[in-house]
Amino acid sequence: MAEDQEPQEESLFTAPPMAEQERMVEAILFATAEPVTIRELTGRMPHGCDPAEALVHLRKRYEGRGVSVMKIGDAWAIRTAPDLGFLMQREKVETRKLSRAAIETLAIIAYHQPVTRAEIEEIRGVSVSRGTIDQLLEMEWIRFGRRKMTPGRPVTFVVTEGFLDHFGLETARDLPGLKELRSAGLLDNRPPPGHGLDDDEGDEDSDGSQPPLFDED
Amino acid sequence: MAEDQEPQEESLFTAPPMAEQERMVEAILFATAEPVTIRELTGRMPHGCDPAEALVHLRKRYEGRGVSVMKIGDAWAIRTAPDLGFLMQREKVETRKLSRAAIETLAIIAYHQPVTRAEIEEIRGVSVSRGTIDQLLEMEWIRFGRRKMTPGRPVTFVVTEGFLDHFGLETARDLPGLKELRSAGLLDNRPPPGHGLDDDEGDEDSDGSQPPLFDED
Amino acid sequence: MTDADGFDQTPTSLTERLAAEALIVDVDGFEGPLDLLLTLGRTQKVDLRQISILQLAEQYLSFVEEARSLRIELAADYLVMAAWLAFLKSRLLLPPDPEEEGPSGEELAAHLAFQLERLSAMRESAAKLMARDQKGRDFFARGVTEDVASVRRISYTASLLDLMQAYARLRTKDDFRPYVMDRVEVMTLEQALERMRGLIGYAGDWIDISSYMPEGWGATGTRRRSATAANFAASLELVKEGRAEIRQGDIFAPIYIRKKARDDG
Repeated sequence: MAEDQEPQEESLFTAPPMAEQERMVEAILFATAEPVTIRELTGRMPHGCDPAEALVHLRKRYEGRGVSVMKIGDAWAIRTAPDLGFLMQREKVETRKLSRAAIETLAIIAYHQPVTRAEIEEIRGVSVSRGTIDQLLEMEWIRFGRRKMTPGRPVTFVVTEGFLDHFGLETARDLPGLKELRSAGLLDNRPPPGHGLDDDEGDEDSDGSQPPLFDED
Repeated sequence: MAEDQEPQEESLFTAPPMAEQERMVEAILFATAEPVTIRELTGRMPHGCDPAEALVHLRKRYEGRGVSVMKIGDAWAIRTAPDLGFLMQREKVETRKLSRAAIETLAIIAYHQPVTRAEIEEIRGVSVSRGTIDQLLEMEWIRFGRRKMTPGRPVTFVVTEGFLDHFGLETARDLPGLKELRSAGLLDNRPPPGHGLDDDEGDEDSDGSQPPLFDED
Repeated sequence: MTDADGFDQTPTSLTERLAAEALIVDVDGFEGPLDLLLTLGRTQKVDLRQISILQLAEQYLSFVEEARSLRIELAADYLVMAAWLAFLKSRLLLPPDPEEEGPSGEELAAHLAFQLERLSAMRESAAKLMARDQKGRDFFARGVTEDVASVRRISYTASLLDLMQAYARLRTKDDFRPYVMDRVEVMTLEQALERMRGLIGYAGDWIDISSYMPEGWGATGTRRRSATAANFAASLELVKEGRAEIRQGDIFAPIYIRKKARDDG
C-alpha cells in the first residue's frame, strides 16, 4: 500500500501521457454498465489527468466500431452499436410495456420540462393518474425538479439521466423534433384566453410579475 | 425487427466482410455477461461468419489498450488490462487521531532519538506493543536507526523526513524543549493523586498491568 | 358490429355510420374530451391549422347526441366539454356583444386549435421517442461489470500539540510530587488564561476548547465545571485581546478556538 503512494505523489506534477489516460478512461468505462461522470473519472484517475480530453480521443477511436463511446448528460458510457442489436437476442430485457398515457406523459415531461402536473393535464386535456407518474418515477425516467415560483409552489417533473441513457440521448435538447416544436410555438405555455382573471388557478404565471422560469433547463 | 432476418438469409451465401464480423464479435463480447465460446459466437452471428478469425483481429486491435480480449477456458471475454486494476478502486480516506499509546511512543522517539524499544518502555513505564511500532513504521513517521553498541546490540528508532514534514519541523531539534514546554504551560499540570482514575480518558495506559494490546484496532 | 343493424334510425351513409359507431364503441379508449376532439378533427381531413372549430364543435355535439340516443353514459368531463363547445359555437355564430366581458369567440377557438395542435404534436413526439433505439432492445450496456471496490484507507494523524502534550504528560509523570492546591476544586480564570496563552501559540488550526482541559480536571463534576468555565472565560479573554478567534457551529456544539493570524504588521 505504502509503495502505491509514491507514483501518485509524483504525478501531482506529471500526469500520465494522454495515451495512457485514454487507456484508463477506456478501462473504467468498460467496467461499468452505468454512465460515469467526468468528476468520478477525475477522482479515480491519477492526479493531473484530463479525462475530458482523453474521452475526445477515445470517442474518435471507437467510431464505426461494434461499441461506441456515448455522452449521456454529464456522464459517459460505452454502448453497443444500435445496428448490431439483432445479435443480442439473448441480452434483450423485457421492459414493462408502458400505457399510452404513460408514454404521452413521459414525452410531455421530456419536451416541456420542468413541467407541473397541472401543465401536463392541461396539455393532455385529462387528469394524470397517480399511477402513471409513479410508474415513471419508479423506472427512474423522471424525477422531481425544483418547485415553480408560482402561487402554491407546485413541484415540477424533469427527465433523468437514466431516461437519456435509455433513449441514447446526449441531452434533452437532442429530443427528436424539439427545435421544430419550439419554433412552431408548441412548447409555449400559452394560458387560455382570459385566464389571467381566474385567480383560483395556482400554477399559472400569466401575470407579468412572475419570473419566467419555464424555459430554463 | 423482421427486416433483420433478411440479410441473415442472404448471408448464407455471402458472409459479412471481416471488419463487420469483428464489430459483431466486439459487440457480443462487450454485452454478454459470461465469456462466449466460438461455438456460441458462430450460432449468434450470421451464417458463414468466421468468429475465430474475427477474434484474432479483435484481439490484435485491443493489444496495449485499456481492456483486452482474453481467453478464459475455451471462451472469450473482454477484461480490464491487468495493469489498470488499480482504477477499479475508489479510495476513501478516513482520518483518525493516533492512539495515545502511539503518540506517546512517537513523542519519545522524537525527543530521544535514537532510542531503543527498552528505553521507550522505561520512559512510558509500560510495555510498547508491536502494533504501535508497526503502525508508526507503516506511516513512515519512524524508521530503524543504527544499532546501539550496548550488549545485545538493540535496534533503535528515529523519526523520518516524513515526520518532520508532517509536523512542520526542520529537524527534530526544533521540537520545543522541556523548558519551553513548561513555559508554555504544558508541563505545569501535575497529575493529581490517583491519576489512573481519570475516567473520562478512554485509553489510559499508565497502569503497568494493562495488556499492551489496547492500541491495536 | 352486427348489433349495429338495430340503429338504422341514424340518417347517415353506411361508412359515416360505422365510423361514428366505432367512435362510440371506443369511448372508453379516449383519453378525455380533448383526445376525442382530436380524433374528430382528423375526420375533417385538413391540416390541424386549418381546422374549422365551428365544424368541430358541431361534430362533437352530434357525437354526444348520438351517444345519448344509444344510452351510452359519458363521463362528466365529456359533458362539460359539450356545454363549453355549445357556448363557443354560439359565440362564433353571433355578432360580438360589445357589452360582454371576456375573450372573444375567435380567441377561444384559436386556443382550442392550439391545444389540439399541441396534443397532436406531443403524440407524434412520443411516437418518435419510442421509435428511437432503446437501451436493452437495440443497444446494450456492458454485460460484465466490475465492481468498484471502495477501499477505506485510514490515515492517522496527530498535531504537534498532541505530540507535545503527550511528551509533557510523560515527563510530568516522572517528576510527579505531591502537590497541594489551596482550592482543589476551583480553577481560576487567571490560571486558565495563563495556560491558554501558552498553548494557543502552538495551534494554528481550529481546536475544540475542551481539548485544552487541563489533565485531571475532567474527572469529577465540580472540577470539570470549574475548569470548563475558566477555560471558556479565558478563551473569550484571548479573543478580546485579539490573540485568538473563537467559533461555535451551533447551540451546544463544540466551541473551537484558534490563534489569530497576526495582522498588526
